[in-house]
Parts: sequence; C-alpha cells; structure tokens
Amino acid sequence: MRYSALAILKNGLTGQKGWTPVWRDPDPKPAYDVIIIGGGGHGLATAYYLAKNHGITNVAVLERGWLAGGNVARNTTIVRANYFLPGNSEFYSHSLKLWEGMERDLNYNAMHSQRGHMILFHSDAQRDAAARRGNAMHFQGDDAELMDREGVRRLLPYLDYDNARFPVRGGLMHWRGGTARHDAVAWGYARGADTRGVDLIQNCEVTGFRIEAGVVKGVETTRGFIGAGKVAMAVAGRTSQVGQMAGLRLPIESHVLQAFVTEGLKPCINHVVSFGMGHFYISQSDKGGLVFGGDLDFYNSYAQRGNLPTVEHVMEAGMALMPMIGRARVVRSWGGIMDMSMDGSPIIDKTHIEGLFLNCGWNYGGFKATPASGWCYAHLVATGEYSEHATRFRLGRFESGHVIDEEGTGAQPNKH
Amino acid sequence: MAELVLHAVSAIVGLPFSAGGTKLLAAQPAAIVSVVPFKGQFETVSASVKTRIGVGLPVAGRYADGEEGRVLWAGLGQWFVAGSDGLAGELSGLLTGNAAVSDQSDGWSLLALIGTGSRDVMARLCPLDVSGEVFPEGSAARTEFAHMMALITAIPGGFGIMVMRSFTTTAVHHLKDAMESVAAQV
Amino acid sequence: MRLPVGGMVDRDKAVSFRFDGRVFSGFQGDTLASALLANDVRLMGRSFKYHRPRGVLTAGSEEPNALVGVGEGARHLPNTRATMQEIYDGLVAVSQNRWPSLKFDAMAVNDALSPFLSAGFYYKTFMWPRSFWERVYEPLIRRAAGLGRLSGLPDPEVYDKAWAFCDVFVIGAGPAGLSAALTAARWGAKVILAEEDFTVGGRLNGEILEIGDQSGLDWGKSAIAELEAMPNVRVMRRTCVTGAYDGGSYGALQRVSDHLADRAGRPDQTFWRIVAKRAILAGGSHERMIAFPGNDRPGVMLAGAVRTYLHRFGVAAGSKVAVFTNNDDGHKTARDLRAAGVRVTALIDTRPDVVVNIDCPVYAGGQVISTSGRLGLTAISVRKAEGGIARIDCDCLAVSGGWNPAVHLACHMNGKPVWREDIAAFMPVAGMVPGMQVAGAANGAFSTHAALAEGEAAARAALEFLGRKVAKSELPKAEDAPVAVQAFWQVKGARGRAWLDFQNDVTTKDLELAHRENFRSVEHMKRYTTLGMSTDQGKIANVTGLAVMAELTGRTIAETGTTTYRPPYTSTQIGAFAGRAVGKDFAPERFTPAHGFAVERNALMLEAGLWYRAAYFPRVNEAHWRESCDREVGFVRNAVGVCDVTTLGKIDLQGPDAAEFLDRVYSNMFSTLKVGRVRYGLMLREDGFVMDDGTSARLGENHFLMTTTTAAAGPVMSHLEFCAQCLWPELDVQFISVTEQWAQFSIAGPKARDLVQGICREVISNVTFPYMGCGKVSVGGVAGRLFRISFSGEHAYEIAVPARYGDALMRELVTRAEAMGGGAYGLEALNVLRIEKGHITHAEIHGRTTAVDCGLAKMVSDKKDCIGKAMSSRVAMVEPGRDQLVGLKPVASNARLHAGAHFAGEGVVANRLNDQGYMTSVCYSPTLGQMIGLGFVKDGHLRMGQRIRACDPLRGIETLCEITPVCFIDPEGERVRG
Amino acid sequence: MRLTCPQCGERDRREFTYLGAAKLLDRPKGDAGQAAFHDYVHIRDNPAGPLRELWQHEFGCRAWLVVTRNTVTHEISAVALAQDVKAGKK
Ligand SMILES: Cc1cc2nc3c(=O)[nH]c(=O)nc-3n(C[C@H](O)[C@H](O)[C@H](O)COP(=O)(O)OP(=O)(O)OC[C@H]3O[C@@H](n4cnc5c(N)ncnc54)[C@H](O)[C@@H]3O)c2cc1C
Ligand SMILES: NC(=O)c1ccc[n+]([C@@H]2O[C@H](COP(=O)([O-])OP(=O)(O)OC[C@H]3O[C@@H](n4cnc5c(N)ncnc54)[C@H](O)[C@@H]3O)[C@@H](O)[C@H]2O)c1
Ligand SMILES: Cc1cc2nc3c(=O)[nH]c(=O)nc-3n(C[C@H](O)[C@H](O)[C@H](O)COP(=O)(O)O)c2cc1C
Ligand SMILES: [Zn+2]
Repeated sequence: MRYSALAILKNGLTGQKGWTPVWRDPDPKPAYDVIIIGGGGHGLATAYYLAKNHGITNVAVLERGWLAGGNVARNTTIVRANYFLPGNSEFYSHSLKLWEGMERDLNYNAMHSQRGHMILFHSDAQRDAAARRGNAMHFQGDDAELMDREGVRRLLPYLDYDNARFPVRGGLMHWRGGTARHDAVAWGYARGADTRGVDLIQNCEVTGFRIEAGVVKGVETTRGFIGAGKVAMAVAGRTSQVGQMAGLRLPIESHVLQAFVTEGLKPCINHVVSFGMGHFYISQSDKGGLVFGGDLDFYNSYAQRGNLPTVEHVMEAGMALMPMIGRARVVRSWGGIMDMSMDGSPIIDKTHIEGLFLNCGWNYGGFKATPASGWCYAHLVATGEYSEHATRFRLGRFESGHVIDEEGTGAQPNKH
Repeated sequence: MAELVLHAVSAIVGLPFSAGGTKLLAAQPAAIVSVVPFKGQFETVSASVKTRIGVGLPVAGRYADGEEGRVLWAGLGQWFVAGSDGLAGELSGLLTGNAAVSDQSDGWSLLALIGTGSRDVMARLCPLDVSGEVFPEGSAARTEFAHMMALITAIPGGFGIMVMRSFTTTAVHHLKDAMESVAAQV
Repeated sequence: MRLPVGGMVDRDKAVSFRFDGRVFSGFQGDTLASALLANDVRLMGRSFKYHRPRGVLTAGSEEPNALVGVGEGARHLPNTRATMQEIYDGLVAVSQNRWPSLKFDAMAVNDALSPFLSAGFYYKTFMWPRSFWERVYEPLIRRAAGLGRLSGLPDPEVYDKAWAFCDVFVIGAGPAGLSAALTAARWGAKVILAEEDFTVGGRLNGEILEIGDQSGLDWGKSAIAELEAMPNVRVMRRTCVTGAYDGGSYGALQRVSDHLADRAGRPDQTFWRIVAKRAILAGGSHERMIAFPGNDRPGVMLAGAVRTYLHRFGVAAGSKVAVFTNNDDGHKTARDLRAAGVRVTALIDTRPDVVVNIDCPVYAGGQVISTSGRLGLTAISVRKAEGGIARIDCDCLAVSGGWNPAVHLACHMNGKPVWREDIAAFMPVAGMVPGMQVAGAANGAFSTHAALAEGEAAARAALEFLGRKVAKSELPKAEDAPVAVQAFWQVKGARGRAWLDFQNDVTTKDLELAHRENFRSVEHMKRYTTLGMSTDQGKIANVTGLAVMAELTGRTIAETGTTTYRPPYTSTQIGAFAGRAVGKDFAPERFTPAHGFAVERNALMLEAGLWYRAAYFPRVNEAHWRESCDREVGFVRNAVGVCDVTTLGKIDLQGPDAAEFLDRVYSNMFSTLKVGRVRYGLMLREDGFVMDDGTSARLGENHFLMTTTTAAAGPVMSHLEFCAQCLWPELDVQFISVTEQWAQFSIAGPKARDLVQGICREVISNVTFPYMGCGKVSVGGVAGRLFRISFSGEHAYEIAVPARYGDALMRELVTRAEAMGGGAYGLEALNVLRIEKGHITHAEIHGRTTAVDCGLAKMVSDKKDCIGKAMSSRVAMVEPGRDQLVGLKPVASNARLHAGAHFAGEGVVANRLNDQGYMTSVCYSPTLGQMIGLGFVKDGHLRMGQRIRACDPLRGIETLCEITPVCFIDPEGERVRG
Repeated sequence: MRLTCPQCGERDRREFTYLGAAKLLDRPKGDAGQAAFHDYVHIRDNPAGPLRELWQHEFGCRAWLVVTRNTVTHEISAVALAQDVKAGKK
C-alpha cells in the first residue's frame, strides 16, 4: 500500500485498521535465483536493487535474527560523502545521490536530514589535510566549505573556544552531509523488496555452503538447505565466520564499536559534529537524544558490547569539545560488530568460488554506504560486471598493493 | 667572555602542598640511572649493583633500599637505580658489557604523596589497587596515572609517584585537585 | 498531604524550595516528589509526545513522569527525577516540555490529534516536497520532541572519577543486600555496599515489616551501623551501580553533593570504577503498571510507591485512595493507608476469588476501565465481576501489576533472563555476569525472609570462592509469604488509550498497530513504537508491553523474550563519565625544559601531540606571523638560529646486536656506520609504506642513539619493542627512551660553528665534527652531546644537555645568537627551512607513501631484509602512475599556493578523473622571495619542468605551477658541509 | 576488562594496547615471497571464540603479551610474555 498524508488521515479516522504488514514472513522456497545472506541495510538494499534495477525477483534474504538487527540497528547514522581517495570518492558520492532520492523512491520516510556535517581541525597540518579532502570532494562534484574558527563559532557557539586543550582552528563543512533514521532505511528497503516479490526470511541462519566443483549451489541454514544460482554475502561483522564456511580467508577483523544516546532534549545540536582530535562525533536525533560515539574498543570482539575505558574516553572527548553536554544524561550505550578491513575501505567483489559474492569491510562507515552498496552489489551479482561506482573495492588489492587507506594507518584495522 | 655557567632548573615547582591530612612533596633523588641487563647477565648485574648500592635487582613489582640508594623494578627486564650524584658514570663503568646503562636523572620527576588521604587521592588518579594488602610498602608498579605513564611506589606513609619530566606540571596539577577534593569530603 | 506523624523525614528541619516559581516547604529527608505530594501537588510534568499532564508514578529512579529541571543558569540540570532529587534550602525546580505553563500547555493539541500520530506515522509522510524535510517538517518535529533543555553553557560542575577494589561487592542495601554484606563482612571479606538511594534499607523503608524481634526499619538501622563500624566495609550511599563490565569491573555513580545547598569544594558526583572478585546483585524489583484506559492521569501511582510515600515520608498520596491490583501486595497499600487513617474508597483485585480482610469497599474480579480528571485524577470507573460499572471517587489510584526483578545489571554482559510462570516475572540466570550472584527480589525471591536468606547464601558462596571459612549462622525471622499473583497485563474491552510507556506515550493501541504491520519481534516492536526507549528504559513498560505483544501474536511470554538490557542502569551525566578530563585537562600537557623561555619571549605555543612547541617568537614591530617567520628563516640562512627540538623522540639502544637490530628495522644500513657518525634512517611499516624517519648516531660499537619525529616517538618505541620481543627475541639489544633526559637544540646557520664553539670546551671543526659526525662535548662544565646534522640545509648542529640545564642553555644560545645577528626560531621557520630543502615530514609520510614516492629509493638497501621490504615491491607500489614527491613553484612568482590543492593538467576540467595529485606543504620562501610547495604529482619524478595547475576550488584559487626538484636551495649541499 | 600481566599482575584494560592476532609473531623469512607476506600482514582468521592475540602492557612494564581471549565472552584464559612464547617456553 502507498503511504501518504492522506492514508494517515484516513487511518486516523478509522482506528488505524487499514494498514498492512510492511513485509510478509514467507517460508523459504526450495531454491532461488539469488540468495542474499544477511538482512542488514546492505542485504536489503541489494535485494531491492536486484528487483528494481535488474528485474531479478526470485530472491531470498536470509537473516539469522530479526531483520535489520545488526549494525544497521545500532549506528550513529552519519551520512556523508567526504572521502578523498579514488575508489571511495565516487562510491560515496553516488551513495549520497541515492540518499537524496531514496524516500520518494521507496515511499518511506527515512528522515534523511541534510543538516550539515562538520569536521573540526586543530592545527595547520589538520587544516591542510582537511583542504585536501575538501578539494577532492569538489573534484568529485560534492560540496565542501572550509571554515575558519570564527565561522565555526557562528555555527557551533557551544564548543569550547576559551579553555580547550586542542583549540578549534576551523572546520570543513559538508552541507549535504547529515543523518537518517537508521531503522527506517532498512525497513524502507525491506518493504520495497518484499513488495517486488523478494522473500525476507528471518530467524534463518546460514550454517554452511553447498559448493560443487568450485560452483556454489546453495546454502545450509537453520531452516534447511536452500538452493541458489548465486549467493551474495552481506553479513558485515560476521563476514569472517560465514566466509570460512566457504573456505574464504579474509583481510577482516571484527571489532566492537560503542555508541551512546542521551535522554531527550530540546534542540541544541543542529549539525553533525566530528572531533578528530578526541575521536568523538555527535548529532541530535529527531527525538531529542544526543547520539554520539568515538573510537573502537580496539580489541577483536563479537560481543556487541564494550568496556569502560572507551566509554570514558568518548565522554571525555565530548566534554572537552562541547562542555554543555556535561549536564545531559546518557540513557543507553550499546555496541556493534564492525567488519574492519586492512585498509579501512570496503570490499565488493566476486570470490574464487563461482556464484559466490562478497560484500564486507564497511568499518564504521557502512551506513551511509547502504544505498550505493546495494546498488553496486546488485549490479555485480546480476551482471557479473563491476559497477562504475565501485571498481576498486577488490579483494585482490591487498596482495597487489592497490589499497585504499584513507587514514594512512596501514594493515592495522583498529587504527582505521 | 665570562665563563659559561649553566644553572639547573627543577621541573617540580609549587611544592610542598597540603590539603587536609595529605601532603605532596618533591622527592627527587640526585641521580636516577636505568639498568637493563644484557641477555644472561641478570645475576652478574644484580651482584655488581649490590656492591655499589647495597642491594641487588629486586623482582618485578618491588623496590629495595640499600645504604647507597634505592633499586626499583621499572619494567620488563629494566631497573632504575636512585642514588647520589655521579651514579650514572659509576654504574656505566661497573656494568660495561653486562647491561645497558643510561642516565635518567633528568628524565623523571619523583613526587611523594604522604598522609591520611593519600590512598583516596591515588584512587582518584590511578587504576592501581593501592590498598595495603595488595600494594604494601616496598611495592613498585608501572601504571597509568591521570592519562600519563608512571612508576608508583608504596613508601612509608604514602606513595612515590614518578612521571616523566615533561609531565611534571600536569601531574602536580592533578594531584592538587584530587587532594583538595579528598580533603573536602572527609 | 503530609500526615501528622510518621515517616523518616526530620520534621524539625524545614526546607524551603521552589517549583515552577512557587515556594514550597518540605522536610529534611524529603525528595522533591515527596515534598510536592506533601503539598498536594500532583501535576509534575508533561509526556513526550502527546504532552499529557503527568504526576509522579514511583518513588525511585525508575520514575518516567516526574522529570523536572533543577538549578538555574549553567547549572540547570534537565530531566531530573523528582523522586531522586533530595530537597535542600534554595532548590529551584521547573517543569519541562510545556508551554506556556504546566497547567496550560499549547502542545497538548497533540493529544487531540493522537488518532493521526500513531506509532511510526512519520515514516509514512513528510516526504513531499523534498526540500521541506530540513526546512519545515524536521524543525517542527524536533521542537516538539525532547523533554528538558540544556542551558547551552559549559557545565560548571566538577566531577571526580575514582577506583575502588573489594572482595565482595554488594549492589543494593535492602534486606538482601544488608544480609549479604553482613555475612561477607563478618567473615573478613573486604566489602563495598553500594546503594542508589540516599538512605539504606530498600523496601524496609516502605513497608511495615518485622525482622527478628525488631521492626524492619530498626533491623536495617542496626545492620548498617554494624557494617559502618567495620574497617573492612565501605558503605556507599547515593551510589548507583550503572553497569557491569568484563573482568569484575563495575561502573558506579555516586552523587556527592547534588543534595546540598553548599557544596564546599566537593565534586558534584564521583564516577567509580569498582573492581570486585565477587559481586552480589541485590537490587530489588520494580513494580509493574497495569494497562487500562486513562492509567496515565496524575494521581495514578504504583501501589508500592504509595506505601513508600506513606511510611518513609509520612505523606498520603491522596485523601481518597483506590487500589487496583492483581496480587496480594496491593492489599498492603490499602491496609497501611487505612491504618494511617487515610480513606480507601475501593480495593479492586482482578482475581475474582480473592479474599480480603480490610475495612474498605472491595471489588474482587473488578477491573478499572476508565479514569477522569483533567489535570489530576478525580474518579475511576470499575467494571465489576458480577457486571455493571461502579464509579468511584478517588484522587489517587494505587496500582500493582506485580513485580519485575531488577535483572538489568545481571544482563549487561549479553545474558538473557528467563521467564518464570509461577511468579510471572523474568529471572536472572546464574553466571550471566561471571562472578555475580543475584539475591532477594532481584532474583525473584519476593519475601523478606527469602531476601535475607538469599543474601546470606550468596555471601557464603562468595566467601567460599574466596577461600574463607564460614560457619552457619542464624537468620533473623521474617515474613515469608508466598508470591500470590495472577498475571494480568491489560484491561480489555474498554474504550480509550491504555498507556504502557508513559514517557514516550506508547499505548496498547500502538502495539496493536505494530502487530498489524508485522513489527512483531520484540525488537521491531520496540523500535517501531519506541516502547522502553524513554529515560526509564522500560523499567515500568517493557514486560507489560511484551506480554501484550505475546497475546497479540499468540506466542508465550517466554517465546516473545525481552529486549536487551544495556548500561547505564540509571541514566548518567556525560560530565560524570568524563570526570576531570575536561577543558585543558582533557589530555596531559608536556612542556620542554625551555618552555618558560619561549613563553617569556611571547612565543605562540602550539600543540604538537601532547607537547607544546613555539611557533614563532614575535617582536613588537611585527604585525603578522609571516614577518616573524621570515625574520627567523633569515637568522638561519644568514646568521644563526636556535630552535628547541627536545620533543623529538630519542631512544638509547645498546647491546651486541644493536647494529643488526637497526639493520632490520631501518630500510637502510646501519651496521656499516662508524662510531662517532650519524646517519639518516628510514623506517617502513611491514606493508611497505613509510612509517617514520630520523637520524641515528653510533655512540659506541654497541651503542646507538635513535631519533624519531615528535609525532611518532611513542609508536616507534612500541614498534621497536614489538620487533625485539615478538620477532627477534634472540637479538641482544636493549633500549630505553631518553627523550626526557636530554634537552636538545638545533643551532643552524652560517655562524653555527661560531656559536657552538663559544659554548663548548672542545675544538669544533670539520675534522672533530664533520658533517654527520657526533661526539661528547662539555658545555659550561655540563656533559653534553653534539651532533652535526641539519634539517635546514645550513651548517648546523644539534646539542643536547641533561634536561635540567635546558632552560639555561636555551637562554645562553639565544643571547649569543642574537649577538651574532641571529636568534630563536620556531616551528613556522623550521617548516619553511625544510620545505626549501625538500625534506619530508608527516605531511608527506602520511601512511600512503613509499620510499620511492618520496624520492628515497636509495634508502632501501638491497643487501638485507628489513621490515617492509618484501611488501614494498608489490605491483601497485612500483607501477607507473603513482603520485611522486616533487617541488612546485608558481609560474607567476607572486602567486599564492595552498596546501591541500589538487593538481590538474592545463586545459582540462578539474575533476576526479583528471586529478594529478595534491599539494602537501607550502610556504613563502623569504630566501627565494616567492611561495614554494611540495606535493605528490602523478609520475612526478619524470615531469620536471612541466606545468600543472594547483586547483583549490575550496578556496576559489587556482595557480599555475612548474614542477621542480624538491630541493629549492643549495641542491649540491655545500652549505651543510661548509 | 582486566588482564593479568605476568610481570605486573592484574590490571585494567586501559593500561594495555591491542595489536591483533598472535600470528604476527610468525614473520616470514625475508625471502619467503610476497604471498607469504601478504598472508602475514593482511589475512586474519578472526574467530568468534578463543583467539590468541598480541597486547602490549604499554602503560605498565611494556611487555608484549600473548593473550588468549574469547572474542564472544571476552573471557581471558591465558596470558604469557611474547618473548617466552617465542622462546618456546610457554
Ligand atoms: C556503533 C556504530 C556506529 C556506526 N556509525 C556509523 C555512521 O555514523 N555512519 C555510517 O555510515 N556507518 C556507521 N556504522 C557502520 C554501519 O552501521 C555498518 O557499516 C553497516 O550497517 C553494515 O552493513 P549492514 O547494514 O548490512 O550490516 P548489518 O546490519 O550488521 O547486517 C548484517 C546482517 O547479517 C546477518 N548475518 C550474519 N551472519 C549471518 C548468517 N550466518 N546467516 C544469516 N544472516 C547472518 C546479521 O544478523 C545482520 O543482520 C556504525 C556502526 C556501529 C556499530
Ligand atoms: N510481596 C512482594 O511481592 C514483594 C515484591 C518485591 C519486594 N518485596 C519486598 O522487598 C524486599 C526485597 O528485598 P531486597 O533487598 O531484595 O530488595 P529491596 O528492593 O528492598 O532493595 C533493593 C535496593 O537496591 C537498590 N538498588 C537497586 N539497583 C541498584 C543499583 N543499580 N545500584 C545501587 N543500588 C541499587 C535500591 O535502591 C534498593 O534500596 C523484601 O522485604 C520483600 O518483602 C516484596
Ligand atoms: C540513532 C539511534 C538513536 C537511538 N535512540 C535511542 C533512544 O532514544 N532510546 C533508547 O532507549 N535507545 C536508543 N537507541 C539505542 C537502541 O535502543 C539500541 O540500544 C541499539 O539499537 C542497539 O540495539 P541493542 O541494544 O538491542 O543491542 C538509539 C540507537 C540509535 C542507533
Ligand atoms: Zn606488565
């Protein structure tokens, strides 16, 4: 059914009785043309674009838990296109464009809010790096504005300008950057895929692959064997485990990243603010909670929870940057399993097994990638060709040296 | 031109300082020398140090006092000897070929935190369990101290706090804050 | 209404405070909520979405309704639970989320529109036109949302953080916790007892109970007195345990002075990290609401809270109280109120067969189907078991839907509680938090006897684990009534909205909608409706909500399961988590020995990692930093300059294998270096990219001194330790940082030798100190080291003395340099000097460049292996098309350059496809009288003399440049050797 | 999280820094070829369960440690000095 103000009005008058399920709960069929493993943002978007862009609808998305319960349920929702290395630039740029049309395409309000994303800098060296990034964004056709301290102060009067350990010397503003309602993005894609005939199958964990003569034939699951012409992994933090079932050894580590939200507050932070010096980023949700995060806990983990040293460090950084938030109370903290790659950039590629595809390595940046990841992955799965927007996210780049290392920290995932 | 004379300047300023029943003092020894025995040389080095200081190299987590100074465990296979002027040169000579010896007299600042509130002050700055049962007198620990690296010792009536020289001002500042806070809460 | 007698408040100490501008009076020992109730104020807040009038529901930290702002100006603290805030003289509190006033709130129209504002309505609209989201819809939504308001000013409070360690950590000081603490402490364990409330006793304060031959209250008092007298016990009141973490670590927030008018130097709060060998969770339980229409009206309260207000505060929550319950506990409320002389207008028990011996109207099997009263409850309607509806006057309705054990902390480490049908509650499972046991109501043991017994047993188990001997001890006698509850979640067949999550305005209708739209898993339900996402985190709503969903789906509650319990247990201020690491204290400050001198000279001090370094030393007549910088560059190029380089990392390496070790960690050769000589070294990461550079001096056959860049000093040290301990422990090399031991100064310029000679006893010549030579010197009787090395391309030295002499030496050097026409120079000049010479820094070694990229191909020795060697010959690292380091000069000599510009060829569009690299460093070269730059240009080494555009769309500047070699000055290096 | 350093005893996690899987102890010989180095530098087993990994007691004694830790529960079952592990002592 179509969503609109009119539909809301009608249902408001009739006791909300007219709404229908956003997705069905079908039993798995014996076989599909394409099986997508992982019902997170990327898996769901891939299913949607397979159906919409390529007309492939005999598709199942298999999710071990509840739909969209992985990282897409737990990220700090920052959406931006401010990368500076070839490979990332064009991909995230494409993604942002898809975001800008997503809601009308999906007929679902994901509350994509282009409220502006500010990266602060604190030294001349950081300013120069910001300028390099900003110019790369312009070269890519995206927006960026270099602001001096006074410019930042006008926009963000609540930062500490008087007593800061690392004084703010300016910032790089990306006005088209912002946030989105994370769950809604996944639900929107899920609804779109379901409507087009894709089977979304929850509580269905993939436990193995059937591979014959180097060709994938289907997957073993907790709900039995399901045959498939092609299998596309999109399992984020669990990539190594699922990959191992197919004999893949991957340049991935799983790490825990925590995030925090405060009690609801009246509007006080109107943009997304990133504080590189202290590893802290924050925005305010439409509900009023301050949503923020920082660094990884730094050790490998599948626990979806972290420890106090990181908690404290994130809060310290927040206070050092914007001391007004000292009087906001954190209501909840949580963690997600990050698929950290060896160069901090993702992988969208085929594997050495025919018909098995790989989508992983999203680090902490995969939420904003959701539409483009789905788009490009669907393209690869459907056509066997790399999408023009994602030609460099190859698995072989580590061996060849064509790495895409935005942070410049090398093969140490917890530093990306 | 007049004969050149370089005046020494201490990194520790603004002490002693008291709050409530707790006192913070400078406790800088004349010399601090790091001693890192080469492979298989631990016994020899320990014996040589003993001849000069009166005690050998203590086990991990401990320090020991001799007539001529103090020997502190300072990390994996590494000791600091605190003693009188000229110690670095003497130990270099004494331990040639047996240990890496470096003068650290100017590299570290030693503070002493003494008094009734010292444990509570430590609890505000340092993740170490400094209770008497776990960290009795004679203990030495490398640990974190208000985001800095430190070497903490349990000394009579309180704690020795050693931080790298450049951090001294920060360490003293944090200690004073914590001392005042503790004093206000008794 | 305050009753004439009773309660634990100190009736001799009146306290005056303000709420929404009105002055009220309460007693010492009151919370804001109890004092307001005593003053017959029921309306305390507005709900989040519909702006419904709300009163206090609970008497604890789980309060969802009575959230107020406390304090004024920068100290204003939003969303404070009135049930937790102790009153003090001068306390100022205001209601929230209402305009213009609490009684009349314009946004209450939302309530009228509620049929259209059902769960998730916003996902279905506000999509057209596109630009309206940021401009119209979102601002409207944001303004309506949120509860309290931040002042926007820096938080003025001080927060401490602290550590504590114990054998047994007891969480909660109700009967279970007290019993546990007593047992553990009596047998010698080191005990910490943390209690969130400002008074200990838990439910003992809210009930009429007997323990042994004393009242429960007195037993609690004597227990705590005994505990406080023991040296091995620390009782922490006002301390909420916020989270359970790995390895027996707990977070706990202590409210130190937020209940005091005069804080007298005390921090506002202290955030504790508590490390325990064993923990006993005795956090009690939370009473549940029942979902029935209109259950959110001010005056509707939880039955246990009504008892707490009665017994602990001497306050009757109403003058005509009705009770609605599905278990025996509710009867206590009726009984106790009656005993205190308060009118009980009805006792409604959902169980048809219940027998009640209380002197009040009883409706067995009755159900409340509606409530009335605009800003406060005036009456309820009850559907009687036998049919028909009774309308009952009441200004307070005490509701008990049963109790939920406070399992939260036990679930913080991924544990899922299990459903127990007989007590209709979720229970913790042993071992969910390693080392933690759960006792008392938190463990579903709801009688006082059980609380005492479980507390004791848990302590006993802990003692045994700790290896302590324990003898069996007698427990005092206490009430041991079995749990009598009939699961009853919602009143059905009644019209109107029945609230589950009060704060977020989630009603049973929203759950029905979620069900209809297939948001049926608890997690989808939560996320779609926001049930349990408010400040109380579902302490009131969650279990009831999922029971309602279970009914809708036909699953059992056990199958339905709970959502995830997450820290913090009670919401916690960011300021408290941060402690003192705010403002300048966010990170330690490192000062070089000569810092004071630089400050005296008005140098601009800049952060360099944790260090502070002088950027330049302005003189009175200089209006712009460039003037100072140009002058300082001139010192070096024409006379002599002095720069504090103490911050460079210095690592002292000794041992028979020191040379071999350096050969392995540096890409170039060090074993061939002669004693008394220095060599430039390049370090690679194992993936072949450049990690750091610096010089190493050979002080003796087996003795080297390595320098690193300031930024990489820490990482390089760790890397060397990794190499020595993890890769080649067989090498006999020992090293230690001597960064702090030595103050070091660069002395550079044509007159450098004169200056150095002036302060050193030794003869300084090209023979004794040739270029790249080093040795000992005596400086005013102080043993120092001299290195003839140069970063500026001039004849230069670095001189090192023990740090205590650094200040004096810097002063001496600068005075002498000034007499020679030179002086001190800072980082700005240092940067210009090195760009003029084409030397790289971390602007160029940014982690993506190879030795070849940087023009240092020769630095990778082919005679040996080293870290990074194998990987540096991967295809991508040697193929054509890489960005290579070059110099850049604007073609128009007065044109400006900017670091961060990207390069594009002439006559093409400046876009990603035509991107030819980027500028890393630029400066105005006073020596050349124009700007120059360094940058990486695609295949740049082959493009000398070509022209390229430096495009800076960010700043709207484009400069045509010529590609040059990186070295702009004295390429033959005659000056350094001179 | 608490780690027990063989030198220093039980300490809070904040004193330690994490590097990664303990396979980093096994650096290939210089002439082992790029494939071996690629595997060494980039490939990780990344198990959900016990993992041998390298930590450094950076704020403490500066020893590199081989820690066996469960990546699902964070339970630590063993800690040894890396140099002892290399020497075959542990
Ligand atoms: C705290 C935090 C903050 C973040 N902040 C941001 C941010 O601000 N901006 C940004 O762009 N990105 C951010 N991210 C990253 C982003 O959330 C992820 O990169 C992105 O969501 C990953 O893609 P996904 O949505 O497909 O992953 P997921 O949602 O994790 O989807 C993977 C799915 O695969 C399922 N699965 C796993 N194994 C199996 C199996 N064997 N069988 C079946 N199903 C399986 C999982 O259950 C899961 O649902 C953040 C992440 C976290 C944790
Ligand atoms: N009849 C019933 O159905 C019923 C139900 C529940 C409780 N009770 C009564 O309640 C009592 C239960 O005793 P108990 O000791 O188990 O619980 P309790 O409720 O008496 O005490 C728990 C204490 O723990 C504190 N607490 C909770 N979480 C905390 C945290 N995170 N940090 C610090 N403190 C925290 C609370 O403030 C409270 O004081 C018995 O007397 C019992 O009869 C009866
Ligand atoms: C952007 C964002 C905003 C959130 N806001 C809230 C909130 O207001 N209240 C709340 O209880 N949780 C909030 N959460 C946290 C979720 O409740 C939940 O903790 C998170 O999705 C991880 O799931 P889990 O805790 O069930 O593992 C928010 C999460 C995100 C990503
Ligand atoms: Zn250690």
